[in-house]
Amino acid sequence: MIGLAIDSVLALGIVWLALQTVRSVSMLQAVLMFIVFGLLMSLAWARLHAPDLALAEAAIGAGITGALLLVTWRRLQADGHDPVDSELPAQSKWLTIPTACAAALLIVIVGWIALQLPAVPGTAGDLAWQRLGEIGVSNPVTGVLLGFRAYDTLMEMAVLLAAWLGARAVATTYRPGALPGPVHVEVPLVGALLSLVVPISILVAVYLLQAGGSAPGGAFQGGAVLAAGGVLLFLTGRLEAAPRTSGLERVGLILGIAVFSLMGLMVMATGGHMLALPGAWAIYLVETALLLSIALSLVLLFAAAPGLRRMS
Amino acid sequence: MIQLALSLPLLLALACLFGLQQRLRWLLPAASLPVIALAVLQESRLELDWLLFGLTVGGDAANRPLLLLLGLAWSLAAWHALDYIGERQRSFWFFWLLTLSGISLTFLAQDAVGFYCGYAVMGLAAYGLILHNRSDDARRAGRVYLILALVGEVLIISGLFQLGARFGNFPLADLGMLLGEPDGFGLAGWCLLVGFAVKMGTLPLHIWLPLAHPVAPAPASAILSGVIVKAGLLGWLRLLPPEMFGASPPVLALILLGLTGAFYAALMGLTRSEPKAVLAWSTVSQLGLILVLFAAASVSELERALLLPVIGIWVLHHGLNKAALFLATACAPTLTRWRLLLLALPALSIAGVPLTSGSLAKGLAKEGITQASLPDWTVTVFGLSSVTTALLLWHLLTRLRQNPGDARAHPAWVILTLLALVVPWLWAAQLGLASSPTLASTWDGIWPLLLAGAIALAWQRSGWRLPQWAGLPAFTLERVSRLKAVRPLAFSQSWLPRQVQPGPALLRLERQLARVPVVGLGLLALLLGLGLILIAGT
Amino acid sequence: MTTEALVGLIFLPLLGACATVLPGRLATRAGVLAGLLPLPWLLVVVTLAVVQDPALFVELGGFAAPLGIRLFADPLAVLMLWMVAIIGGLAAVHAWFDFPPDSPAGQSFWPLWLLLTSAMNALFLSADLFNLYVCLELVTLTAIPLIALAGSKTSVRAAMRYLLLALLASLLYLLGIALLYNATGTLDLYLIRTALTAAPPAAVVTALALISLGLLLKGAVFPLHVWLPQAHASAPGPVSAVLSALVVKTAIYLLYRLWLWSVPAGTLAAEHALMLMALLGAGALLYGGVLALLQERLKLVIAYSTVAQLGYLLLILPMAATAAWPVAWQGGLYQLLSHGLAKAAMFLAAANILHALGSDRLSHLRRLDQRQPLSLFTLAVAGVSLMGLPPSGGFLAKWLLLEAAWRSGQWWLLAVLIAGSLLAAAYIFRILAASLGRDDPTEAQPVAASRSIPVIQDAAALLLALLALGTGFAAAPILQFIEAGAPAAWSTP
Amino acid sequence: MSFGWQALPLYVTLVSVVTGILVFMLGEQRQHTRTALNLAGAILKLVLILIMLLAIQAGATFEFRLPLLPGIDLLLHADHLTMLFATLSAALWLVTTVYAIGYLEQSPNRARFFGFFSLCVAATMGVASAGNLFTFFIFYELLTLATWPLVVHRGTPEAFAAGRVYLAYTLAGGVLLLIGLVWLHTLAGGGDFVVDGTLAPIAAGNENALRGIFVLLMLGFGVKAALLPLHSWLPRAMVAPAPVSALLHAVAVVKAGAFGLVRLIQDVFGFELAASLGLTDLLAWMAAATIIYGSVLALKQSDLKRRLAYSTVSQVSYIALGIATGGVLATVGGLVHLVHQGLTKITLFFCAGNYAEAYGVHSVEELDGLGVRMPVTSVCFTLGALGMIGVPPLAGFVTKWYLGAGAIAAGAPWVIVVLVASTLLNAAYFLPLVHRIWFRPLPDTMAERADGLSRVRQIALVGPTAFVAITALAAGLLAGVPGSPLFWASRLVGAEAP
Amino acid sequence: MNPSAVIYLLTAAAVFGIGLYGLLQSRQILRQLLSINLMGGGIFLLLITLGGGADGRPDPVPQAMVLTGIVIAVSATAFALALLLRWHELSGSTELDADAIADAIADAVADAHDD
Repeated sequence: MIGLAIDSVLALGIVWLALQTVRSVSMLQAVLMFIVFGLLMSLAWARLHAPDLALAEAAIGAGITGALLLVTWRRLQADGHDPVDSELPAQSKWLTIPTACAAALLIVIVGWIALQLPAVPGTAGDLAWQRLGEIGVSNPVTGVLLGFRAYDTLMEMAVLLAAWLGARAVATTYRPGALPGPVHVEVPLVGALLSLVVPISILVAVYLLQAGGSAPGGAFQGGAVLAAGGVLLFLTGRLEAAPRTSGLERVGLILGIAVFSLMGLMVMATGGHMLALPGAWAIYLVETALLLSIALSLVLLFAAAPGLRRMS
Repeated sequence: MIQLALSLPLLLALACLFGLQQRLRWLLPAASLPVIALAVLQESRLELDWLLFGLTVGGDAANRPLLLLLGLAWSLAAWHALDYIGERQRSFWFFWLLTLSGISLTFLAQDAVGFYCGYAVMGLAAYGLILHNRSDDARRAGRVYLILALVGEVLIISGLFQLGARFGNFPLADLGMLLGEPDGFGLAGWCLLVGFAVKMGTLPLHIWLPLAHPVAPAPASAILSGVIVKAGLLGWLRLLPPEMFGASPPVLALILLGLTGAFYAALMGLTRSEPKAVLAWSTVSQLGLILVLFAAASVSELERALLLPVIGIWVLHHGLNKAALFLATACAPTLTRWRLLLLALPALSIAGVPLTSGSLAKGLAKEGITQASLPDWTVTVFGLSSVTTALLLWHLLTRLRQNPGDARAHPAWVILTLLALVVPWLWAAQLGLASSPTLASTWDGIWPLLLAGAIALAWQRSGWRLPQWAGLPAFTLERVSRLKAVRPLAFSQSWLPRQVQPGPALLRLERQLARVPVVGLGLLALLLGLGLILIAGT
Repeated sequence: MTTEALVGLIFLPLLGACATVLPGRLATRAGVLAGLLPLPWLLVVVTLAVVQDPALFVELGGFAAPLGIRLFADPLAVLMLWMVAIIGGLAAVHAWFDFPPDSPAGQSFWPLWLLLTSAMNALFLSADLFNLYVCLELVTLTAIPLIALAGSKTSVRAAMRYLLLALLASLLYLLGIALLYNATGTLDLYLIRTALTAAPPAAVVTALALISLGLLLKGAVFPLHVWLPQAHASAPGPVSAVLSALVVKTAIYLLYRLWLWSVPAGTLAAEHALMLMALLGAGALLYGGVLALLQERLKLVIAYSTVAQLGYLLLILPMAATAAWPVAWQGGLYQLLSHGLAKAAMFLAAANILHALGSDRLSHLRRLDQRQPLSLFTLAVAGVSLMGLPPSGGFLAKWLLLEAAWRSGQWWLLAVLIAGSLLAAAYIFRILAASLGRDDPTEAQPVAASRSIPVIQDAAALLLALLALGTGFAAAPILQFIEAGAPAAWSTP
Repeated sequence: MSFGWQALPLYVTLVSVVTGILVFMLGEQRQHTRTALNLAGAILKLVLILIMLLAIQAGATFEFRLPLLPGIDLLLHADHLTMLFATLSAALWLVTTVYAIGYLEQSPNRARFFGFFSLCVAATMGVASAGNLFTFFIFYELLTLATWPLVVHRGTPEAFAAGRVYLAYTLAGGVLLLIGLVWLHTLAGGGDFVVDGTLAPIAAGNENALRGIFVLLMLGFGVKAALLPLHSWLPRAMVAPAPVSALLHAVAVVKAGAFGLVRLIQDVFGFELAASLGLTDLLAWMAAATIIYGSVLALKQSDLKRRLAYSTVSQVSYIALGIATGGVLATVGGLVHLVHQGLTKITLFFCAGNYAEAYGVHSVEELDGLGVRMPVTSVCFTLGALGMIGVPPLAGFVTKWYLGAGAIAAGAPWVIVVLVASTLLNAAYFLPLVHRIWFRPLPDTMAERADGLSRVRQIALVGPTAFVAITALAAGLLAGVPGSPLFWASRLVGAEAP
Repeated sequence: MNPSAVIYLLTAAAVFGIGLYGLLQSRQILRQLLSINLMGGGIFLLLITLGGGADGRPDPVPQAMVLTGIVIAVSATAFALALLLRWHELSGSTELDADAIADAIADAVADAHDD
């Protein structure tokens, strides 16, 4: 009963925040609402027995995405005015509200029907539970991500790489040398704080990575946490945008894909199945590479710069 | 010899194209001489496989008198023309020789295609002769001639198509045999009859003749009147075998037409003052008589056999005399009294004065008509025509004296006159048809002349002048030809898309479609559509 | 060997892309060459294998579906892969000069290009609905930066609009998959068929509608085509070529897969849905054609032509329930092939013209036969195929489509096909007419002299055009190959 | 598929293609090389065709077959009909090439011109040697494509407008053809051309379908053959340079349409079947209407080339009329007109080109007295005009003779009326021209002008003109000689040589 | 049926609908991106709810899918933001569809500059 109450409150909060995100006059407010929305979502994931998602949502959905949105908002504001909707004539509501309502209704109906479906025997999920042992990890999500559906994960890394490549391409090609202005604010005690936060974020990341095998966590969550540390460093001016991507960064960016694919190819070359990782050690190895790549990509995306360098 | 007869004019015509006629001037009159040899020879035949669909040429009973006429009249006219026109006139000589080529082929051809081929070439080339002096009158006359000639030719070709469909390129001589059933002839016969009638100046298709002859140079008129018109006759003889019209009424109609033409033309001639116009009408008149002869010869095979030589003699006589008269008109100022007397010879001959070739021809003709089981009045009226002829020629002589030309004297017409006196007799003798004149025949020849003389005297005394009448609507045809052709139903092309018009509106629509909310609406609509369709199916 | 080849098709470009990111002067070159050059050879292996077995599965990681992800190769997939290899390869040859690997532009371009190649290969080989979603996203997220690489305001704007709508489309697709998975418990494209028959129709119907809608939006099907013309027209030449020839086709390809392989035949009034899509195709054909006729810029004409030509691919769908299906299928695929080749050739030629003349306005094209003869020739030859005039692949495609329409008695299809061809002829000849125009004597200064462009760029465009033409003569083996993997016709319920 | 010597029709087609491509590649500047190349290509082609001609006489068969689609082959073969058309186009290509070299001297875009010119000839050769309707269609459309650049060659708005009309008509025609082909294919498969056709066995029960197919195909071919409601592209296309008008609109394009009609009736449906379905009557009436209408419109034209164009509209339909009338004679007439009309009309167009080039003469009124100034051209023009009218012994007469006689034999005497009317109309619009040329005085303005053609151009322009005129003359004059067009046409129909 | 599941189902629907509304209604690209993320959130929620999350028998496959989806969403968002910045830099605008007609003019001008 309490659970239901929590669920209800959570749901109402989520819906309200979503509405605010869309409707608030100030863009900054909208972004902030969205960040809170992400946090509430991660609670919802937890309530829905998806702790991996809760972690990921908190770190990526709310954290990194929020930071990205904020920094973008700030950069857009460079000419001094807050882009808001209210100053502009509204788009035709009579078109959009019915559209949205119809879509929502559709989801409700179909979801309702789906909820009442008889259980289908032998779904992919059932099979995943059954054959988890073959992977060598006990967390079924990690098992799916790096075992049964490792290919998806690999392609997803390619998506991340593509996003970074794309961002770099549009950001730098036509204004070489023009880098985003400093966004950091020098505050007393920041140095001390950072000297604590960054090692912690690394530690958390490493923990999440190793915990991913059996408990909630994994490369994505860990990577996001690590990236958060990087973002902090950037925000506080410990790191700054560089006009070129350094060699190390380049290696780091592709490390995940490269290690993952080469591992898969190696297995295939030695007579196994493509992408069938040979045991837990391989999973951890791959996850480490993924984590580094994810973290680096996210930080670079946040910086909207080709590379980073230590503040001189 | 046949090769020479056919190729010499053609080669000379080609030479003219290159301006060589001055160097070859001595050959120009000689171009038509080889045909004389063909005429004199009994029979000749040559197959030209390589030409068109394969042609056969040669001389036979029907064309030999024509060939003789051609050879004599044409050579002398050419001789005259060398003086009258001069060898420098390239275009004249070109058309002259081309016409000669055409008519040679027409006369010599022994099959349908060859005949038509020559006929068409001749017909078109003669246009150049008529148009020689490029005057407005000449152009008008030329246009009328050309239109009529073309109409005639398409009629002829239509008729030939019908025959050709059945017999291919048939030998002309075999047509009667091929046709077998006389009434199997039908439309083709009428086409051919009318088609050749154009050239024969048969009423009412004669209108080009009085227009063309006065404007053409005298030598050209001479051969037009003397020779070319006879090609039509040959066409009839060749392509309209006897009995083709089955019963007698058509024959009778033809005879009536011919006689009407003979009298009408003579009367029309009396209203003209220009000597060449008078002569032209005389030709029309004479051709009417020839039509009568032809009609009589069409009654049956028998009449054809009987009258064919007569027609030949008539043609020979008329052609030579008429050519002589035309050539003489070119020498009008030089006509002294004696020369005028000499000139009276061909005129009298045409009028049928005894001892002349005219009396020979007319005598034979009347004899033939009488035997052809035609109504009696035919012969009478035929004889009466001599009166009008005589009147007309008398009118000519008086006009000639009053209409001095500007040319020099030339002996060609004199020679022709003499030939006209002698050759038909010789020809008749060769055929065994010449007979010494009897009293009856003499009287037959004399009384029309006397009657005509009386009328002429009376007329002169009375001082009455015939009204100038334009005659049958010669110029109407010309006017029709100048009418704007039927206003064509020009297909409007405005329906073709020059530029797609709704463009701007569409572009605006496209801009609207590109807006995100509109995309959303589209999505919703499609979603609903798809959903409804699918749900309807469940 | 086949497995390795299939895997190589995806992973070689992927690793090549990684290599191009790596530091070092030679890394980019090596990455590009290693990522693209072996593809045809691998394809030969795959093709030979598919000839033997027209339904080739490879289980990744050794996990059978529905648990694991399978790769699937059949003639359709192989055809698409060949198009990627040939069109992508020749476009890459063309791009080699505009984006030299050593230059900053090349550094941006080549990793994205290789990723795009890898993504398309993966997409055409994937048998898993969710994996396809990832592939679609990868395709989108590599294609859009490539558009924006042109750097112009128009291109960035077009990229932005494309991105927003593509994300929307992906979400619709994802939503559909979410429903499907729950209704069937599987994500495998080829296993789902049997599961769907048992599943409750309402969920399935909505899922199908959502997925189709997402794909229609991604495939720029009228009236959802709005993002395409500007995006394709403002992209760099080789990118335009690949976008029009391949990228939009990925969505159509998935539509085919979904409706012809996954949906149980004759159920759910599916033929009505297919009819609706065919109507959209007809609308695309006419609307795109007319708009192409109204454009003033060469690349926009070509882009709208893509909108129109995609219509053909949808037109075949309603014939799945008729006896004419085998012919229609052959026609559809041949259209896919010949349009891809021809369209890529046109875009490359247009890029050459733009490069040489500094403008691609139709009014600036006059005397093109003097200034850019090869480009004009390419346009003309490719245009012949687009118009569906013989002898060309486009003609054979149109012939097959017409025959299918006739056999199936769908007269309106016949009319649409004809109208589409005529419109195509109109806009192609409009280009050619503009190119043959002479200088306006009233104009003060004649058109500027053209810059010279590398002959290889011309050759790449021309080669594609000639291939489009050549498909007009090599149909027999290709069609025979296609036929082996044709989806079964739907028997009318 | 065999690439041996049996594939000679393919090679003959390719000769022109290769010539065209090489000409394109040579570029604008290398004039002498281009001239040599053009001539070499044309001569090589002619030689190959003559070899084929001899070989066919000796009983050889030629065939090149390439499967395109299941059940549909690209088939190039050589039968008598092929040779009739191919020889004509190859010979005239050579002549026109010489003419065009002279005509276009100093004008821009010659590489383009000659390139497309060769491609056109290639397409024509393909049309001639196509062994089935599908192949025929391919080359037929190719012809449309290759001709269009020549129509708009001058690059003027007028030229483009004409090009647009040309395309609108020909592409629409192509569409009709395509639909008809598809229909036929679904009904009967893609049969090869066989004398008397292959459709008779399936005719029962499919009469209306066959009628529909025939009408579609007939209209499709009719566009190029300029049958009545579909003709108006032709006069407009006269904005093209004279060699184009001459070869393409007198020989290649319109003949392709007419040739298609011949194939349709002779080798697809078979005359018997077409006649039994009442289709030949339809075609015959359409052709007849075209003949008259074209002639009447020609009367109205004051532009010389437009008058010639309407004359073409009229004359080309003789072919259709002959074929549709049926029977041995009329068929021979129609077929032989394919050649005769080509020779005659090309003569006229060459002459028109000569007049235009030498003295800028474009309209009928300006022809006055030109016979003196340009005797050879004028003689050729006269010959051409008379040939068109059908004056014996020129080629036109042979046609008319066979057509007329054939019509009677086939029981269609009304055709005679058409022939007669047409002959008169032909005379009405051609003879005034001849009259003007020879019998009108040269206007004073013209008299002062110096000779309009350079020596070289005179040879290059007048030479071919005279050659085709003489050929046209010979085709009529020597119609009975073995090897003449009439001889071939007769062989084709299986009739006795004349 | 689990009431929590119903609640989350409705929430998912609402969030998706709101997101869609925001996407279609907003002129600001940034807000549109927010909306797209909202829609994604809605879908993820639906996926997990349906995947039995509310019943305590979580299906790992949807969870893995959502995890992948989140990463893809952040990647796409990051790239979109970069593109937005670029657009802002080029046009000074933060909107895409300011005015359809004005767009046409702007495009034409931009084209002219491209030339």
